[in-house]
Amino acid sequence: MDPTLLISTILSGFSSFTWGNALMIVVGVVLIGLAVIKEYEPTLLLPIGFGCILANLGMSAYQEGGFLNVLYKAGIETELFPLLIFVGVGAMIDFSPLLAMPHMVLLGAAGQFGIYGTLVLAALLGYKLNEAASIGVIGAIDGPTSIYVASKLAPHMLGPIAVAAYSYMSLIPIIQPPIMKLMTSKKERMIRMEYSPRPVSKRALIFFPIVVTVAVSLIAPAAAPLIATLMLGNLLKVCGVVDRLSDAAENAIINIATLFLGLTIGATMTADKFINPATLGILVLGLLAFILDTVAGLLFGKLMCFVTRGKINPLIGACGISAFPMAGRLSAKMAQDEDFDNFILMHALGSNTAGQLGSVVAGGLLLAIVNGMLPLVH
Amino acid sequence: MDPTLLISTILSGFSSFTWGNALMIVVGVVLIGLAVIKEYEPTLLLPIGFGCILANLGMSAYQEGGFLNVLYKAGIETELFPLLIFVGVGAMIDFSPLLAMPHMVLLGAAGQFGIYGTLVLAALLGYKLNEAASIGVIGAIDGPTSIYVASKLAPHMLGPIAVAAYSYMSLIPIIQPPIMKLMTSKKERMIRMEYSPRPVSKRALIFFPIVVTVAVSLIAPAAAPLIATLMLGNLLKVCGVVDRLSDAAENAIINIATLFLGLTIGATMTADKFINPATLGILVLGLLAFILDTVAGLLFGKLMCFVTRGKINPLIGACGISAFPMAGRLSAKMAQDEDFDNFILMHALGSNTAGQLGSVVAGGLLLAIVNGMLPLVH
Amino acid sequence: MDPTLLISTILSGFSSFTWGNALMIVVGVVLIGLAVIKEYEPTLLLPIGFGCILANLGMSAYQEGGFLNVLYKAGIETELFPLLIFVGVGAMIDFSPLLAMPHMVLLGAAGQFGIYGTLVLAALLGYKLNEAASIGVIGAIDGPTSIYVASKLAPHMLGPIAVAAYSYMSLIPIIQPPIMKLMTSKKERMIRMEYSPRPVSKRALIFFPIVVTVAVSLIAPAAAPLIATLMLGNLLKVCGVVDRLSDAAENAIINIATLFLGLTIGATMTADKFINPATLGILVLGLLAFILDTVAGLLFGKLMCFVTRGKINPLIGACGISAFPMAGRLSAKMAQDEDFDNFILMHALGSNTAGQLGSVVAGGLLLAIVNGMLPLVH
Amino acid sequence: MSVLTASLIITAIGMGLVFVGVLLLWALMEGIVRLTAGTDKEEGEKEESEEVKIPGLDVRKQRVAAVAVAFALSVKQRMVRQAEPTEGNALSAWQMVRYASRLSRRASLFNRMK
Amino acid sequence: MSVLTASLIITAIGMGLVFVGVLLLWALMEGIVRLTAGTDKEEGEKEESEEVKIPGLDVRKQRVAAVAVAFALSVKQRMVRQAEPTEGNALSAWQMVRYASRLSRRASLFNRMK
Amino acid sequence: MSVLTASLIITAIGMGLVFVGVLLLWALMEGIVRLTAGTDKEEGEKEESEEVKIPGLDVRKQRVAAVAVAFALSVKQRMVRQAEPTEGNALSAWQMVRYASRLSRRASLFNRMK
Ligand code: NA
Ligand code: NA
Ligand code: NA
Repeated sequence: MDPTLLISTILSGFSSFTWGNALMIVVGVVLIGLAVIKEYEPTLLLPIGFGCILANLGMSAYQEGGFLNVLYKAGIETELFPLLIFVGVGAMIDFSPLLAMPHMVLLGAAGQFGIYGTLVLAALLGYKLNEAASIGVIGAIDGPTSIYVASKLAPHMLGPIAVAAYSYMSLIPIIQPPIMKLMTSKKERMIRMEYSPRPVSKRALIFFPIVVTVAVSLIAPAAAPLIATLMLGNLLKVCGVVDRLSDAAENAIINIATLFLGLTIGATMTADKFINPATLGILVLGLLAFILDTVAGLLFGKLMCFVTRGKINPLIGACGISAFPMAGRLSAKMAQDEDFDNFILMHALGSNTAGQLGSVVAGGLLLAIVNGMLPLVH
Repeated sequence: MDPTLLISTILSGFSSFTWGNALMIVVGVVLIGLAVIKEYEPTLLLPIGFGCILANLGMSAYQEGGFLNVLYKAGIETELFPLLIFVGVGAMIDFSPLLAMPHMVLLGAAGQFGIYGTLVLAALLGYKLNEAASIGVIGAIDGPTSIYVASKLAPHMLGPIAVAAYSYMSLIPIIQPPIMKLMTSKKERMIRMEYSPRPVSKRALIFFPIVVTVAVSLIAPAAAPLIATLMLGNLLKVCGVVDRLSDAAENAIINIATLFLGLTIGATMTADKFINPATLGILVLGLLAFILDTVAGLLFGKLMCFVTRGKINPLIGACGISAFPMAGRLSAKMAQDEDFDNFILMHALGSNTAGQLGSVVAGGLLLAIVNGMLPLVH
Repeated sequence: MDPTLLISTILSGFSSFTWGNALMIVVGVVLIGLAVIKEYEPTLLLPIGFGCILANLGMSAYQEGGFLNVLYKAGIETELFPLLIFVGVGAMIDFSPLLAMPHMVLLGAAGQFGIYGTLVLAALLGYKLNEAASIGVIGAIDGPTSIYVASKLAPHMLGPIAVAAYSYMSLIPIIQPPIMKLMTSKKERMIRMEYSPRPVSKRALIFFPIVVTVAVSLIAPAAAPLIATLMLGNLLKVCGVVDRLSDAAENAIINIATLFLGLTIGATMTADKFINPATLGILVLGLLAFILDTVAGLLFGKLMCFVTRGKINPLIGACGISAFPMAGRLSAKMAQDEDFDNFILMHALGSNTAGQLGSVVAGGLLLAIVNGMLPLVH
Repeated sequence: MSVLTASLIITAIGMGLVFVGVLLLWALMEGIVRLTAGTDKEEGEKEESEEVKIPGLDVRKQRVAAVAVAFALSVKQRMVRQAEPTEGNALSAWQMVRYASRLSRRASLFNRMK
Repeated sequence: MSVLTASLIITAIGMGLVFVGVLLLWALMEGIVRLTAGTDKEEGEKEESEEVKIPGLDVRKQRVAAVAVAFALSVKQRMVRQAEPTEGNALSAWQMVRYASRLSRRASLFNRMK
Repeated sequence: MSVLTASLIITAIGMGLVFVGVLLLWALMEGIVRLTAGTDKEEGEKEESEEVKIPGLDVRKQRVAAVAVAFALSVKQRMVRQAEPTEGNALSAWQMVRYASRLSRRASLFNRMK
C-alpha cells in the first residue's frame, strides 16, 4: 500500500488550490455582495458570483463531466439559455409606446454606436478581431445579446464580458447622469413633449412581433434567433389566447434559464482564464462602450431636437441604448428633476424599446460582418 | 480584399430566401390567425405557426446546430415532448365516468376505424406503407399519439400530420354535427339514458392507471410509453398524496413541453418539405380519417342501440373517437338540442375517455403491425 | 409472407414477459401502496414504484433509446437530478438554529458512523469494496447523497439503494423510538435544555452557505457538487433579493427533478438486476446502517451529556443522522412524551441540520477515500 | 406483397386486436371496481356521524340545514370559479368536464343513500 | 488587411446597416399601425353601450358614477399590488413600465373620445 | 490488501476526517456569527422608532396595543396557513420547522431586549 497516493487523493482539494483561485473566490464574493447589498442585477450577478466561486473550487464549466460542464454544454454551447431568457423578456416588454410613436425607433440606432466605437478602440489596443468584436458587443448593453455574440466569436472571454455587461447595466443610474448633465443644457432638459399617441389596435400589437421577426431575420440573419425568441415571447403575451404559455415563458422558463445561465457563465471564470491583462482591458473598454453609447444617443437626441425645432427632449436619446427599462426610467427622472411636471416617461420608454430592437440588430450585424471579414484579416 | 464575398455574407438572408419560403410564411401567419382569431387549439397552432415562419427564415429544425435543431433532437427524436404532454394530460383526465360504466369502453374501439380506413385509402393513392400508416394515425385524433407514431414511421411528414391533427381536432364542432344529423334520426337523438352509476371507490381510481399500464404494455408494447405517461399523470392526480408532482405535471411540465413541441414541429415545415402534392394528400386524407372515425362510431352506437333495445343513444358513439373533452361535450350538446332535458354528458364523457384509451391502443398496434409488415412489402 | 414472424412481433409484449417481471411489478405496486396508504415519502416512492413497473414492461432505464433511458442519461449519469433536488432542499432548510448553537455541529459527525460501520459489515459479508461503500452510504440517510455516491461507485445497485434510503427514511418514526428508549434512561430523556440562542444576523446567514461551500469543497472535493448545490439553494433563499430564483428552486426545479429522478431510479429495477441475494443484503444492511447511525448518535449524545454535566439531553444525538426534518421532530417528540413541558425542538433541529451537513461531508470523504483505495485492493 | 394488400391485412388484424384489447380493458375495469367496492365505506360512515353532531336539532332539520349550507358553498364556489381567468374554449371545455365529474360523484352519493 | 482597418470598415458598414434596418422597422411600424387602425372599434362601441345600461339615471350622473367606481377599483388594485412581494429594484422598474403602459392606454382612449 | 482491511482503514480515516471537518465548520460558524454580530442593529432600532410613532398614547399603552395587533395577526396567519392544502406528513414536518424557526427568532428578540 502506498499511503502517499491515498493522502494526495484525499487532500486533492488543497493541493490543486492556488492563490489565483483564492483571489477569484474573493471576486465571486464581491459580485454576490454587489447583488445582495447594492441589488445590482441580483438575479444574474448572484448566480455569476456563486458560479465563479465554484469554478475555483474544481467545479469549472470546462471540467469534463462536471455538472456545470453539463449545463454549459446544454445551454451555452447550444445558445439555449440566452434565447430562453429572451422568450421571457419578450413576454414582459410592452411595445405599444414605440408603435404609437414609430419615429422613436431612430434613437435605437444611434445608441448602438458604442458597439462599433469600442471595436475600433479594442483594435487599436491590439486585440484580435474576434476578441475586439466580442468586447464591442458589451455596448449592446443587453445581456443575452452580448452572451450570444461572444459565445460565437470568443467563448474564452464569456465570463468577463457577461460580468461587464450586467455590472455596468446595473450601474446605469451612476454612469449616465453626469454625461447627461455635461452634454445637455438645463433648457434642453426642460423641453416638454406632448403625449398624444395614435391609438394602437390589439391587431397591430399582434402583427408587430411577426413582422419584426421576418424583417430582422432577412436584414441580419445572424441576429435571427435572438429577435425570433424575443418576438415569440412578445407574441405569446399580446395574443391573449395562450395564457398558459406566456405564464410559462415569464416564470418557469426565464427563472430556470437565468439561474443556470448565471451559474455556468460564472463557472467559466477560473483563475487561469480570468486573471490576465485582457480581462482588465475588457472591463475598461466595456465601461467606455457604455459611455460612447450614451454620448452618441444624446448627440442624436440633440440632432432630433434641432431638426424638430425643439420639440424633442434630447434626454430621450440617452435611453436608446437598450437596458430596458432602467435607462428609460432614468431619462424620465432626469427630466423631472429639472421640472417636476415634465413627464416624458412614455417617450423615454418608446426610445428604450427601440434601443432593445436596435441592440439585437446591431449585435447580429456585427456577428455577420465580422464573420465575413475574419478570413480577410491577417 | 474581396468585397463581393463580404456583401454576399451580409445579404445571405435575402439571397437564400425563395418564393416557397414566402408562401410558407403566409401559411404560418394563417395558422397564427386561426389560433388567435378563431381560437382553434391556440396553445399548439400558435407555436406551430411561429415555428413554421422561423423554419423559412433559416431557423429550421433540420439546420445543424440551430436552436430549433437542438430542441428537435432533445424532444422530438427522443419522443420526450409528446410523452411529457401526456403526463400533463393524464393529470387532467377523469376516468371515473368510464369506471362507473365500463361497457362504454367498446365505443372507444369503433371510433378508431378511421385510422385503418385511411391507411387503406392512402395505400390506394400510392403512398408507401410507412407513409400511409403515418397518415392513418391522424385518425387517432390525438396529437401526442399522432406525433409519436409519425416520428417513428415517417418523420419527414411530421409537420403536415401535426397540423392536420390539431386543426381538425379544433374543427370537430364543424365536422361532426352534419354527419350526426345525417346518420341518426331525431327519435334516436332523443333517447334518454338513465345515469345511475355504480359508486367508484378512490381505490379503484388508483388501481385503474396501474392496471391499464400493465395490460396495454403487454397487448401493444409499441404504445407502452404513451399509455405509461398518460397513466402516470393520472396516478399522480388521483392518489392525492403528491400534490407537488401533479402540480408540476399539470403546469410547468405540460406548458413548457407544449411550447417547445409546437415550435419544433412548426420548424420542420420548410418550403422544400411542405410544398408538394403529398402534403395536400395528407390534409385531405386527414379530414377523411376524422369523418370515417365519426361514421364508424355512430354505426357502432346504432348497433348498441339495437342490441340494448333502444337504451343507448347512438350519438355517444360519435365521441368514442377521443379528442377529449371536446367530442364528449359536442355529443351531449347535440342531444340537448333536440330535447333540452336530455342530459347524456356523463355517458358521452365515458365514451370519450374510452376513445382516448382506444386511440393509444390502436396507435400502438398500428406501429407494431406496420413494423412487422414493412420487411414483407416490396 | 411469414405469419409466424408477424405474430411474434405483435405478441412481443407477452413473449418477453417473465415471472421475474411479474414479481417486480408486485414490488412496484407495494411501493406505490406504501406511498399512497402509509404516505412513506410519497413524492419519491410513488415515482420509484411506477418506474419499477415500467422497467419490467420493456421500458427500463437501460433500454437504449427508450424515454426512461433518455432521462437516465440526462439526469442520473450526469448527476443533475440529485443536485437539482439539493438546490431545492437548500432553499427549504433553515440553518439559523445551528448558527445560534454551533457546538451542535459535533452531533452531525457522530450520526455518520452507520456509513462506515455498514461498510465494514458489507466487507465481512463478501461484497466488493465499491459495492460495500455504496451500501454503506445508505447510512448517510440522505437520498441525493446516497444516489450521487452510488451512481459513481456502483450504478448497478442504484435501485435497491434508493429504495432502502427512502423507505427507511420514512420509517424513522418506527425504527428510532425503541432504540432511544433502550439506550437512554427516563431521567436522561427528561433533561431540559435552556434555549437562549445568540442573535444570528442576516449577514451571518448569507455568509454561512458561501463559507461552508469553500470549506467543504477543500476538505472533501468529492462532496463539492453536493454541498455547492445545497448551499446555492440556501443562499438564494436567505439573501432575499432573488425571490424569482428561490421560487424556481423550491418549486419547478425540485418538483420536476424529483419526479424524473424517482421514475428513472425505479426504471433501473429490472427483474434481472433486482432479484438476487445482493438486493436482500442491501435491504438488511441498509436497515443496520440506520440503526448504527442512531446508536452512535445517542452514544455521542450521552458523552456530551456527561461532559457538560447533564446539560445536554442525549435524545438530540439521535437526530444528528440527517433525515431533515423528520428526525429532529421525532427527538423533540420523544422528550415531550416524558414531560409535556420539555421543549427541545430548536436544539434537535440544530443537531438535525448538522447531520445534513455531516452526511454530505461523510459521503464525499467516503467517495474520495474509496476511489483512492480501489487500486490497492485485490 | 403489395402495399394495398398489406394495408388490408393490417386493418383486419389491427381492428381485431383493438377490440380484443378493449374487451380486456372492460373485464379489468369490472374487476377493479368490484374488488374495491365498499372500500370508501368508512369515510361515508364518518360523514354520516358528523351529520348528527349538532345537538338540539332533530335529524330532518339538520339535513335541511346541511343541504342549505352545501348549496351556499356551491354557489360561492361557482362564483369564485367564474372569476378565474379562462383560456379560450380549451379551458372552458375542461371546466365542463370537471363540473360533470362533480355531478357524477353527487349522483353516486345519492345512489348509495337509497 | 489589418485589424484596425477591418474594424473601421465594420464600423462604417455596421452603423450604416443599423440605420437602414431601423428605417425599415419605422416604415413597417407605420404600415402595421395604419393598416390595423380602427380594428378595435367594435369593442369600443360595446363599452359605450354598456355605459348607458343603468336605467333611471341621466347620462351625466352615470358617467360620474362610472368614474367613481373606476377610481375605487384602481385604488383597490393599487393596494393589492402594493401588498405583493417586490424583488429589489428590478421588479419595481418593471412595475413602473406596466403602470406607464396603463397610462398610455388611458391616454389613447381620451384621444379617441375627443 | 483485502476488502475488509481496506474497509477498516477507510472507517478510521473517514470518521477521523468527518470529525476534523465538523470541527472546522464549528470554528467557521463561530467566526461568522461573531464577525457579523450587531450588523442587524440598525433595523432593530428602526423597528423601535416605529413603535413610538402613534401620538397621544403613552408608551406602555402603545406596547400593549402592539402586542394585541401582533397576536391578532398571528392568529389570522395561522388560520390562513391551516386552510392551505397539506401534502401528507412531509409538508407538515416542514411547517413544524418553519414554525420553530419563527419561535427561534422571537426568542432571540427577547434576548436582545433583556
Ligand atoms: Na444597445
Ligand atoms: Na381516436
Ligand atoms: Na447521515
